[in-house]
Amino acid sequence: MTLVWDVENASAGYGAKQVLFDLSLQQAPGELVCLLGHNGAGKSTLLKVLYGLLPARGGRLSHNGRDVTHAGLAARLDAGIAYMPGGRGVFQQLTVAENMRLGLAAARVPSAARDERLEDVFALFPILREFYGRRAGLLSGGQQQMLSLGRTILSRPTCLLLDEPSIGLAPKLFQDLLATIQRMQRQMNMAVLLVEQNVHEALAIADRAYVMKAGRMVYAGPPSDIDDHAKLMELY
Amino acid sequence: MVGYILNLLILISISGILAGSLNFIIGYAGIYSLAHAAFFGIAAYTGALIALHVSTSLLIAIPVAMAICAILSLVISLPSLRVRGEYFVVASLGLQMIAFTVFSEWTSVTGGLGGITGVPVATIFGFSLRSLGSMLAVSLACLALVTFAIFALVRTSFGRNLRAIRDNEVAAAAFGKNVALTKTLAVAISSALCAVAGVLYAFHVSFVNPESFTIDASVLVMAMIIIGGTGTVFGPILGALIIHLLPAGLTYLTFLPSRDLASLQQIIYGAAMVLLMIYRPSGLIGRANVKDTWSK
Amino acid sequence: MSLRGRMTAALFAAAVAAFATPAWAQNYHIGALLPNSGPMTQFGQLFGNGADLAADHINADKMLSKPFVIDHEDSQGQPQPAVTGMNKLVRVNEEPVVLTAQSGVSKAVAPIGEREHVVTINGGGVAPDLAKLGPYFFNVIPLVNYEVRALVPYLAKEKKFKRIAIVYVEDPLGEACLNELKENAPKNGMELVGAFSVPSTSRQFAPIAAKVREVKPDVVFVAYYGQTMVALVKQLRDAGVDAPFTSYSGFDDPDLKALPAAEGSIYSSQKMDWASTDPITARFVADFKKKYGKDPTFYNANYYNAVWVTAQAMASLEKKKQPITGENIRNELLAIKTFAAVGGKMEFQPDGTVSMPMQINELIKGGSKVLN
Amino acid sequence: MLFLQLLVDGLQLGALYALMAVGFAMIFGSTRVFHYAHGTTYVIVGYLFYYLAERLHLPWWAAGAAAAAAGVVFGVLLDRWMYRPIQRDEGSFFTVFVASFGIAVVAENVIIILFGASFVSISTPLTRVSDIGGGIVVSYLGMFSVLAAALLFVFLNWFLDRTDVGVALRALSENPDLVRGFGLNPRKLSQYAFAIGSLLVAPAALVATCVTGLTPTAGHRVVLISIAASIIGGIGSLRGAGLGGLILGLAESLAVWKLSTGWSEAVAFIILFAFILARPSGLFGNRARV
Repeated sequence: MTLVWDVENASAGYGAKQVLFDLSLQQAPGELVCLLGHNGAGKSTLLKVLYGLLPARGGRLSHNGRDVTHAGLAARLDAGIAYMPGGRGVFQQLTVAENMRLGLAAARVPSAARDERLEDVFALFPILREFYGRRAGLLSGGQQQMLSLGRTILSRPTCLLLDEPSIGLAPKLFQDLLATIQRMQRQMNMAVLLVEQNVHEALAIADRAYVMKAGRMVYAGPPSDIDDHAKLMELY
Repeated sequence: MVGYILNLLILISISGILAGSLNFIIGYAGIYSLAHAAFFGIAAYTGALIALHVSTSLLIAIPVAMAICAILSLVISLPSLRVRGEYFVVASLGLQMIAFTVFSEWTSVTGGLGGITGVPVATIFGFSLRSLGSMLAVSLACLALVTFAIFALVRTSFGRNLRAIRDNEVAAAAFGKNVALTKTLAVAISSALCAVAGVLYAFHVSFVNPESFTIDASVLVMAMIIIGGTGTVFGPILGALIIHLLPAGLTYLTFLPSRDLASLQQIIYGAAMVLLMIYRPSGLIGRANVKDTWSK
Repeated sequence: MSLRGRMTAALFAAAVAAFATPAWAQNYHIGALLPNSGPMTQFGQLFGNGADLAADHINADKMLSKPFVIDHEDSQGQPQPAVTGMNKLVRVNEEPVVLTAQSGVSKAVAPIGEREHVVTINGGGVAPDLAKLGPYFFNVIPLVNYEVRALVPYLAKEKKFKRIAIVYVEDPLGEACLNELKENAPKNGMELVGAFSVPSTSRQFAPIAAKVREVKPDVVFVAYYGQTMVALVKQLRDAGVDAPFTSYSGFDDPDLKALPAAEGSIYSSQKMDWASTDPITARFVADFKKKYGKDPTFYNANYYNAVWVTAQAMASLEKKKQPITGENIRNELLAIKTFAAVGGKMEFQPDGTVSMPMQINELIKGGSKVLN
Repeated sequence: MLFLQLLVDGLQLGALYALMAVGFAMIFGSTRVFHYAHGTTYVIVGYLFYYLAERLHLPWWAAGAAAAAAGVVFGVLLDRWMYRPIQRDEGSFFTVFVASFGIAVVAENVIIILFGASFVSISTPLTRVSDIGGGIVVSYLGMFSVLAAALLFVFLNWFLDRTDVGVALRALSENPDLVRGFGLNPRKLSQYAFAIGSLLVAPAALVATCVTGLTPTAGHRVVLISIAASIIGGIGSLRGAGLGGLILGLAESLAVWKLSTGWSEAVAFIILFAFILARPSGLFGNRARV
């Protein structure tokens, strides 16, 4: 079986500061993997390296059997990788429609196919159809996250990188969002790599889990093994 | 011959003061002002008017000009400091434009485009600075004093606050630093130090008119510290040296066609600015790792 | 290399460069501090051409015992570069005489000339405040006051203009024109119907044109200089100002002569009869055409004259076996007082200005003709 | 009557100012490049137009189109070969600015060597005014200025609202990092910004070559006006920059209605100063982001 991600000994950093050290990570197709760790452990950095926002300084990234270590953003989008940034993931000054349009443009979806893609997203997030013409900055935090996630799947990715979708969400809304993510993963057979702070909720839906500490992998295995406070604390 | 070198050295000292005072806010506080020539001009006019109507003593002209520049900088910079980063640059550029208009239109005080002529020779403790040597000695002393003042200032807690603001304004504010007050003070100090250069300039050239205080002058000072290296004590002085020696040196390249010599000079000078910015943006003696503090 | 090492090296390089100048003693030198770059470049070339031609003639005539050389420095038309250039000419090259131009530059360098006893000669600026720049400052061009006084009666009597408006730059030159007009127009039975100042940085004159049209003048005096005057004339004409233009000698500008909008304009200048048989003028005109392939202008002639009278003073000093210093040249210029020069006799006043007869010209297609 | 005439003149001037300012604001807003050489683009377009039309006697439309195209190429090449390398290594806003200024100095002096320092202008009867009734006079080129500005603004509106690139450029001005997060290439986008921004300065350059004449140093003023208009309109707002330009043009013209003509330039700066003091974020500006 070809792995969606096969990362070997990746390292990366900003300027003189190294953030990731000799990381390895594997993900199977359709698998929901969650990536845990403290703030500053390097989880978001790893997602950026996978998506191509930050170059890997060492190691090898293999996606669906192809070496993408030095591939550009566009090539990775074409390969089916999509990324939902942490924090504010939508353009506040643009309308919902315009945010979606940029998602379609980035994925180079021809105009004839655009309506169909939009319908897919509306099916998952009906609220976006309702607020289609509204400025994204006027949406609530939860709605903005839905827009951000909806935008991400416009390219019909086979591999989704999610950076803390829970930020700014009330617990109830977050539960809903996770449910949606899980549904998407099942329906579209997407591999999802989820970076999360809400450990228990994330572990509940994950097929497998990784834990990072200070830029290194300290655990890889089934979520059930670490879904226990004491064990997790040990790793953290 | 000696006179020529002395004259050049005086101009370099004055530019060194100017560049040093600008470096104080750019290099240590991260405030990119393009209005420095405006304050230089205000000081030069103040110096010229005091010399003509009150006293030729540098010990009177310099403190008065420093006070006026500091006060004006407070009035003008307070609202501008409300905007940050690039926005401040643009706002300061606007101030520079206005200052030039005032210099050239407020004829009753500034003499308009004709300027103020016949500024008398400066004196200090009653000693006349008629000779270039004595003028140079005073200019160098001022340069040393200003440089030392900046050197000392950035090592106080005020200086540390400035650098904290430069590196991360939000964090500095979160730590309870009064960002607006610190920045305003920094601009006032910088303007006051710049006034020293303005007064010396007015006395040395003995002629003041608006054309010396244009946006080009502001950019030239900026170029000095960028070429020399921001946030360093001697970078601005080195930059002033280079900017003055480059055109002076070029005039000795006699093989260049004379008709276009002036234009060629400017071309070399402009190209040098471009190439330096591309290949050595931290300046000739800049900090080794400027990335963290310079990038947005 | 340490910082101090670098700075020492740079200084040393500058000093070497500065000292590596040719031996000066073999030649006589004077300096020319003209706008060779910047917005006044066009004039800098006019000035320089005239001066260079005079040097050619002086050497050809062997007027002096040593070759005569003019060292050019660029003033950029601005005070600060001018002061630097002046210092170089005066303190490095030790020139006894420096040619200059324009009010701003002249005012900036005159104090240096006075301090160092260097004769400074202006042949281009006509602002009245150039008369007050000290004992070492000479003008070989009549200042604008004299021009307006000669021009206004002609406009009133010969052209029968009744209503005159002025568009002027806010500087000593523009204000002098305005004041002379205020005084002289009523004396000659003309009414000054409007005075419109132009900020020195402005390039957009349509609003001024609207104001000028509003006062319906018979003739419009433009008191400006350089390229901006060209733009001003063109834009006023384009924007519907149909009255003829009139101006001072600054109008004698090749760009204006090439400008259709300026055709028919009347302007004053010092008297200059190019067709004169006077040998100095005839030789100047012929050789100028030969050397530069075009007709000379007043400016060429003025700088020719500036150099010419300087060399005469030097020759006279040589004869008297006196050293060629700025101080001696100054005294000699005032002692000789009257010179035969291009365009006729030139007489220095004790204040360093020159009085010359005036003439009125009209711009015609591609050139100018003398009206009186 | 005078007022109406001044209003008409001010509109023509303001239309061109608006275009220059929007071009500058577009580049500054979406790329954060303080494009001082915007004025150089103006000068290059103008001189090339002059050279092609007046010296090579090309038909005016061909000369104008070629000159405008050259301006676009100049802007894009500067972005690619100068601003990008600097921003990649250093990212300093000011380094970019100084380099841009250096380019302006170089270009200015190359033009002086090639064409001389004095005015060049194209003589055309189109600059002569004719009476459109009531003593109000307008030239064909004046009408062209207003028309060109109107058409370009309609185009710009359409482009920014209805095309992928236009929307992406607005996104770029809001948050360049997020643009990459979306998988778009900010570098490519910034080339579009430079192309369009440079194109917008072309009409002003073409008209100026005929109406006011052109000097190698004219570029500085273009930048000053653009910056002033951007401040008045609010930095980051294209609509604001356009309106700012229009206000400056109108103010420059209308100032002489009651005041002495000497005030026409200063009034623009006084408005600018008032904005800096009272409303530094301009008409439409967001408060500066941290």
